[in-house]
Amino acid sequence: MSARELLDLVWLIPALPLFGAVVLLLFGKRIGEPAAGWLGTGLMGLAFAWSVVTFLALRDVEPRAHSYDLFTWLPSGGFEVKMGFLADPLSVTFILFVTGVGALIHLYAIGYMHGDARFGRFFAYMNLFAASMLVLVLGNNFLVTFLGWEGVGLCSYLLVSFWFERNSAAVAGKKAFVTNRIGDFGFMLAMFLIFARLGSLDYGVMTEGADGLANGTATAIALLLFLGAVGKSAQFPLHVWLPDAMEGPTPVSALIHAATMVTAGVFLVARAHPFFEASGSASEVVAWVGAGTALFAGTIALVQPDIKRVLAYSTVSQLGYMFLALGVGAYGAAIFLVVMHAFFKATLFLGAGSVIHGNADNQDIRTMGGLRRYMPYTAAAFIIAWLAIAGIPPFAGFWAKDEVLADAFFADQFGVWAVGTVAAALTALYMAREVWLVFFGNERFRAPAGGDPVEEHAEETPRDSEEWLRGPTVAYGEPPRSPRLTHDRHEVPPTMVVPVLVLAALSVVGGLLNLPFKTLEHLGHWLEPVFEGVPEIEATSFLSAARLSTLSVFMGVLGIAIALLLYRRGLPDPARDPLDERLGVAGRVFGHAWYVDESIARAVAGPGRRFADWLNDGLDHRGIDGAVNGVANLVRRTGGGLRRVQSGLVRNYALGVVFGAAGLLLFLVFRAG
Amino acid sequence: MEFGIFVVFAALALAGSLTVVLGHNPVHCALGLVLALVSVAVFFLQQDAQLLAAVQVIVYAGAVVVLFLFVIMLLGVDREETLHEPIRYQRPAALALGAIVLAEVLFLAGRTWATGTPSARGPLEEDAGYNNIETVARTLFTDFLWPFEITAALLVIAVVGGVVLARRSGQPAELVDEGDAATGESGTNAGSSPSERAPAGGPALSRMAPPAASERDTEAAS
Amino acid sequence: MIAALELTANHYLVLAAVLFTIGAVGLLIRRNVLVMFMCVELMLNAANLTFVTFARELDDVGGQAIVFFTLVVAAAEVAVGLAIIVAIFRRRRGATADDVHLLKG
Amino acid sequence: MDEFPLLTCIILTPAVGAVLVALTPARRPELSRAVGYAATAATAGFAGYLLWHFETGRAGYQFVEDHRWIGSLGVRYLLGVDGISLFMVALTALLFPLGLLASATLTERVKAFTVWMLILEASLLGVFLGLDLVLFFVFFEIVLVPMYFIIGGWGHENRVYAAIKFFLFTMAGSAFLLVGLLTLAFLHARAPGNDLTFDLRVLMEWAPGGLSDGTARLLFLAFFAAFAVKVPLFPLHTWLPDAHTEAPTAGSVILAGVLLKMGTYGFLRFSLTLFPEAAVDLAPLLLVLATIGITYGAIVAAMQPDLKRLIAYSSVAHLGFVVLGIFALTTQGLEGGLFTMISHGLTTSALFLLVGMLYDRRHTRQISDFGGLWKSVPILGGLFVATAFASIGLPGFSGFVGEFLALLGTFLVHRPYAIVAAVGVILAAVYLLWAVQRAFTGEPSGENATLPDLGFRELACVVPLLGLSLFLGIYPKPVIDRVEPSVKGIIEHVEDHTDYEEPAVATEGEEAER
Repeated sequence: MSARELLDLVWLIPALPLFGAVVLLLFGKRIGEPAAGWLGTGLMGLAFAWSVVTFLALRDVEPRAHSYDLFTWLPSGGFEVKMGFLADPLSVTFILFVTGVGALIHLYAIGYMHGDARFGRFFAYMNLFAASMLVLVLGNNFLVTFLGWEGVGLCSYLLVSFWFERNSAAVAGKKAFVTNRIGDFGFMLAMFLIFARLGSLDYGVMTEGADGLANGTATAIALLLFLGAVGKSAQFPLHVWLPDAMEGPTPVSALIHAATMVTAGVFLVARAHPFFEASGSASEVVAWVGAGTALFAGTIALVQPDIKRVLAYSTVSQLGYMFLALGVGAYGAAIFLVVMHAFFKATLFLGAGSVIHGNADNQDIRTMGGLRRYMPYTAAAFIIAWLAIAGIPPFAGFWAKDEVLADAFFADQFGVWAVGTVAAALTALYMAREVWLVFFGNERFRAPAGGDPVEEHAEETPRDSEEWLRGPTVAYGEPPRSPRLTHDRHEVPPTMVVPVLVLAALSVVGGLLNLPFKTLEHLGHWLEPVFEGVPEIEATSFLSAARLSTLSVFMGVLGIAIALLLYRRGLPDPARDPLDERLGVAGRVFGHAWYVDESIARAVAGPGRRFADWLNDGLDHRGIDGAVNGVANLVRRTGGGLRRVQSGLVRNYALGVVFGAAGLLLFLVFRAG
Repeated sequence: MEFGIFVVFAALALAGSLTVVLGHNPVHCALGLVLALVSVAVFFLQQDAQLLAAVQVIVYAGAVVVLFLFVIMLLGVDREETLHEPIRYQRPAALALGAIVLAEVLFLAGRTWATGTPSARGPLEEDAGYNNIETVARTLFTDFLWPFEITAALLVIAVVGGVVLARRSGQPAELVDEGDAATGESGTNAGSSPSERAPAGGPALSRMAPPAASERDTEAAS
Repeated sequence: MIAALELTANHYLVLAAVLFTIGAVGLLIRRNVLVMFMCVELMLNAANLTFVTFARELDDVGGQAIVFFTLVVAAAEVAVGLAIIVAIFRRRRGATADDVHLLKG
Repeated sequence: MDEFPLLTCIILTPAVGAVLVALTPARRPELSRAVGYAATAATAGFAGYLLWHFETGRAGYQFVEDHRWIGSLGVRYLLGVDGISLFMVALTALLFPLGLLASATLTERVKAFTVWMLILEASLLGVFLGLDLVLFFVFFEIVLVPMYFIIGGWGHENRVYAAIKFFLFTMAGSAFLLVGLLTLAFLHARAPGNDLTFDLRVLMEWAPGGLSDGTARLLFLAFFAAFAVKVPLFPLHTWLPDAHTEAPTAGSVILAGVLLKMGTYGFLRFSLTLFPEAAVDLAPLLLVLATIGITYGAIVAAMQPDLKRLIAYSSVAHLGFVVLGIFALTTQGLEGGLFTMISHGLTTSALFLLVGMLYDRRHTRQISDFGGLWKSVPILGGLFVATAFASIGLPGFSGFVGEFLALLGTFLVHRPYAIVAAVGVILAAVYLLWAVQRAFTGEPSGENATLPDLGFRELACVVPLLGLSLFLGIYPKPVIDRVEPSVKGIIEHVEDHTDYEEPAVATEGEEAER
């Protein structure tokens, strides 16, 4: 089997999880609890293995891109789209970490979803998601990517509203899908424009034809694609769905809303970089939206009480960094950050999942504290990932974020670089706050001082109890929820701890992939052929690069220091958060996510609904239907009126006859006259 | 001389017709009608239509008017009648329309809009031995044979109709007094019979058409 | 001078028109059914007169033949009309044209 | 063509079936139902045979049957099928057996119901196969009668009003159609050297040249009136929600699945071919109405309390895409329109079947009465959500292929309309998912908790439709290949007779500034 033949089987990678999804969807119940989980995880493992094989095959193939068409999908006149897959460095990088992290999260989910009524169906959706993501990444033209794009949107809907008994989960699922759909609207228009101008949606055609396009067209295409990316990667203003998507089970948050789906936007912009290069101004927009979102999300995360909400806004913020990198043209750095982010954010989410699982489904960090004594391994993994995301060397986060900021600086985008640096400090601050409140400080989950001890309870809240139905997510401004007291917190079973530890390890060693020294930039060289049209960003000198690194480390340490200062002993009173008080009004604004979500909701509910009501009731019911019934009544009334002419009096009729005769003669008079 | 006769009989015809229209007593009307008919017969004579004059006098003046008188006497309506007119707009409208029609006809008569081409029926005036009856008879039994036979059938029908209508129906037809007993003279319309509801369309359709309001006869005064 | 006036067809036509109008007006004015009948007869006669005048004017015997037919029709009409009137009168005393309005819309 | 009168067979089988059912004793409904199944199955068999023997590459009419019908008026019994009508016939033949299967729970007057359904099938097939204007018009009118009785006889509370409204709306429209086609035929007959004929092929060649612009436009509007009511296009659509809500399940399935396509089929078959000049001039009007239909239909659908009315308004939106595609006059546009006609037939019929099954269980259609159905009846819930996504136009289902091509086709020629219409993609997700959220998620309470899930019969109705939609979503090539020659034929016909040129697709690389 030569390398080329191996690469022809690249379609196997999405096919494996797809097969798993179909099997689990149809026979999930019968396969039963752990088996369904192992089947799902196994198939993901196989997909990962095949990805590695593809990676190795691609390494010794020149040029490093291999496209394979399965069949003709849409043959319509001049418009020809094939269901084809493209294995090139960019897509292989993505499939590696998607299947890798995905397999680990599947393994974790076996433990997490223990005892769920729809266990089999959960893994069916997870596998379907993986398949869609792989199709998205491996597609060799925009339409196949779009197929995967909507597929992940569907799975995100299904998985977020997985526990659909809970109304908030159902609403969150719908919101996620609709917001993504707004992004897809942009993606579709971009595809139309591409076809109208280039005659085909293939990536190959794009790379050659892109620079031939007029600047205006290239900018339009780029911005429309970016609109799609903003919808999918939850950038401002379409970020509203991600925090609500935390309603889904934690493995879903980890896989979809941290590691894979949200990075689809980054992939799309990276894949369509020729358009962005051709337009120039579009990249400006990308950079500034990225930086803006990074800062914006960072501020909101500062005061969130819910363990998963903090991580959600942190994801939005980190994605902002990736778009910042793409905007300044540092595509390699962006991909590097994507991979590193997948590692440490998955660790954080899975860690949070373990905390919730072992903490009787309570997600309110204000009533936790000192859990490191009860969950040592989870605590260790969480702390490692925290240091990584805060950008403390030698962890992976430092190398990735530092490179992004350095590239921004050396690409003379100082404004964006400044915003990024400030955001880095915020990241360190809110992550440190979360770690300290959860794992260190006073144990606030004990019986409140002086209160009667909360009675003994079963391990977790039963699935459809009223309290469970209210949903665990704690919004900003809610009073702290004290968990039901169980016997002391305990470590989660090994199937959950092992993936977390593996991911934590990856967060440590991940940096080796792309150290900023010439010979050690493996990922950069690996992605070279994909982005060869892009000008290389060179550091002016080693000294300036070193100075930048120390500055970013300093920002990280500064954030951590502030957090330590505020939360060294945990929270004396769970209801009062010192950081929130110091921020005062700003704290409330941050807490309500700058009122973006609420104002949209009010707009849609208020005038939006009234307009729809008017359309339905006013125009449709009364207007058009009224007109139709009006015609019917008109006919009836005129009929009634005419009826009276038949008065029954013979002499009236005679009069009518003579009148007619007179008229006739009159006509003859005029005619003869 | 010719013209003198015309003037005299024209005046008589007009007088007759006016008595028909304005006579209080139906008998006077009948007599007025006779006068009119006879004067028209004279005009027929003046215009060489001797057969028609004769037929006119015999059939019309003789049979028809006599029949009228007979019916008047039979029904005992030979009493004086007041020419009261209940319907407000009837009389003025009638007069107006009459005037208009007359004016139009006279105006049109002035124009020779009639085609004026002699029809192909055959000349009225042949040679000296002209005999009106013979000519009319010949056309009747040649060109107009088919209509002639139809009129025969018409007359038969009329006779049968007359007999059937006048026959006393099986059960004695009691005098049905619709509504109040007010006689025609009082002028108010006889009590209006309640106009029955618009017949409801088949049951399946009944709820379809919004229920036809049973309209009271708006004119009925009482 | 009376003789001097030439007797032309128009005289007859004018007279027929006047007679016809009087008949029509009578039909509209009178409420007694019988008198209305007579007015109809009058109108028919006016028409006959016109026919005869044109028969002589256009030298065409057809006119007279038609008069013959109108006569027949008039006769038939009177017969049936009077029968109806008798039937109505048998039902109701002294009905005028206005009382008979059962056939109302 | 070969001598075996296949098309006549296709039309006659249901008609004969109707007669046979009429003969079955009323006391034994299962017998009439059995004969009904047999007749529809036979028709489906013939349709399958037709599909199998349809030559893919040929543009012209196939299996043509041409006999004299009314000699004096030059009306011929002329049947023919081509790419455009092929899949409409197939769809009809598919939906009727499923419709009858779905109305197995019907109890009163089964015999009459089956008779009407079979007559409806025969007349519908006639509409799609008739190539003689008068023959088409006759079938076009006959369709009304059975549909009226089906809605009026077996519908729900307000059925009589809905049936009358449906009947009058369509009748008013078709009155113009009759006048239009007669004027056309007589104008053609008056032209020197022509004789009186209603043969579409002859008129198609003569009309574009023979008619003056003004007359062509008037005739186009006459045809437009009848077809616009049927589509339904924006202002003339108010009969649809009533007819759908009050019709029995099988009635709604056929009404949505096939009857709505008569309008768009009419546009394609008659309006574009007979009056190309007027079609090009009035295209903006149609595009505006279609775009309004898409957005207006979607917004109003969101506001419907009744699930069936919601799906009815969604049909207005979907058909808006079809008209958008057709009057974009590009290959992609027409093919997108045609494909949406087929896919809408599949997905919306499935939705109506599911709502019918819900009605059989809960005897209500109000969304507020439902809740948590996904938990109490997982199979029905799962299928409904899947069909909802197919209807929204999720890639992988047939809905996406149709809508994408239609929008693409419109984008090439009339960019603003495509952009506004593309918003429909978002609105579709909004109203359907909102309905799913209100009806299917949450905790099932009261009656919703204890509902029996789908039986085998019910599954047999819905799964084939959804399966076909999925198959056509992944592999639409066979359908598009059969449709393409006819579509190209129409566009060339329009291009020959007008100064309209389909924009050549930009070849790779160079900037195709139109």
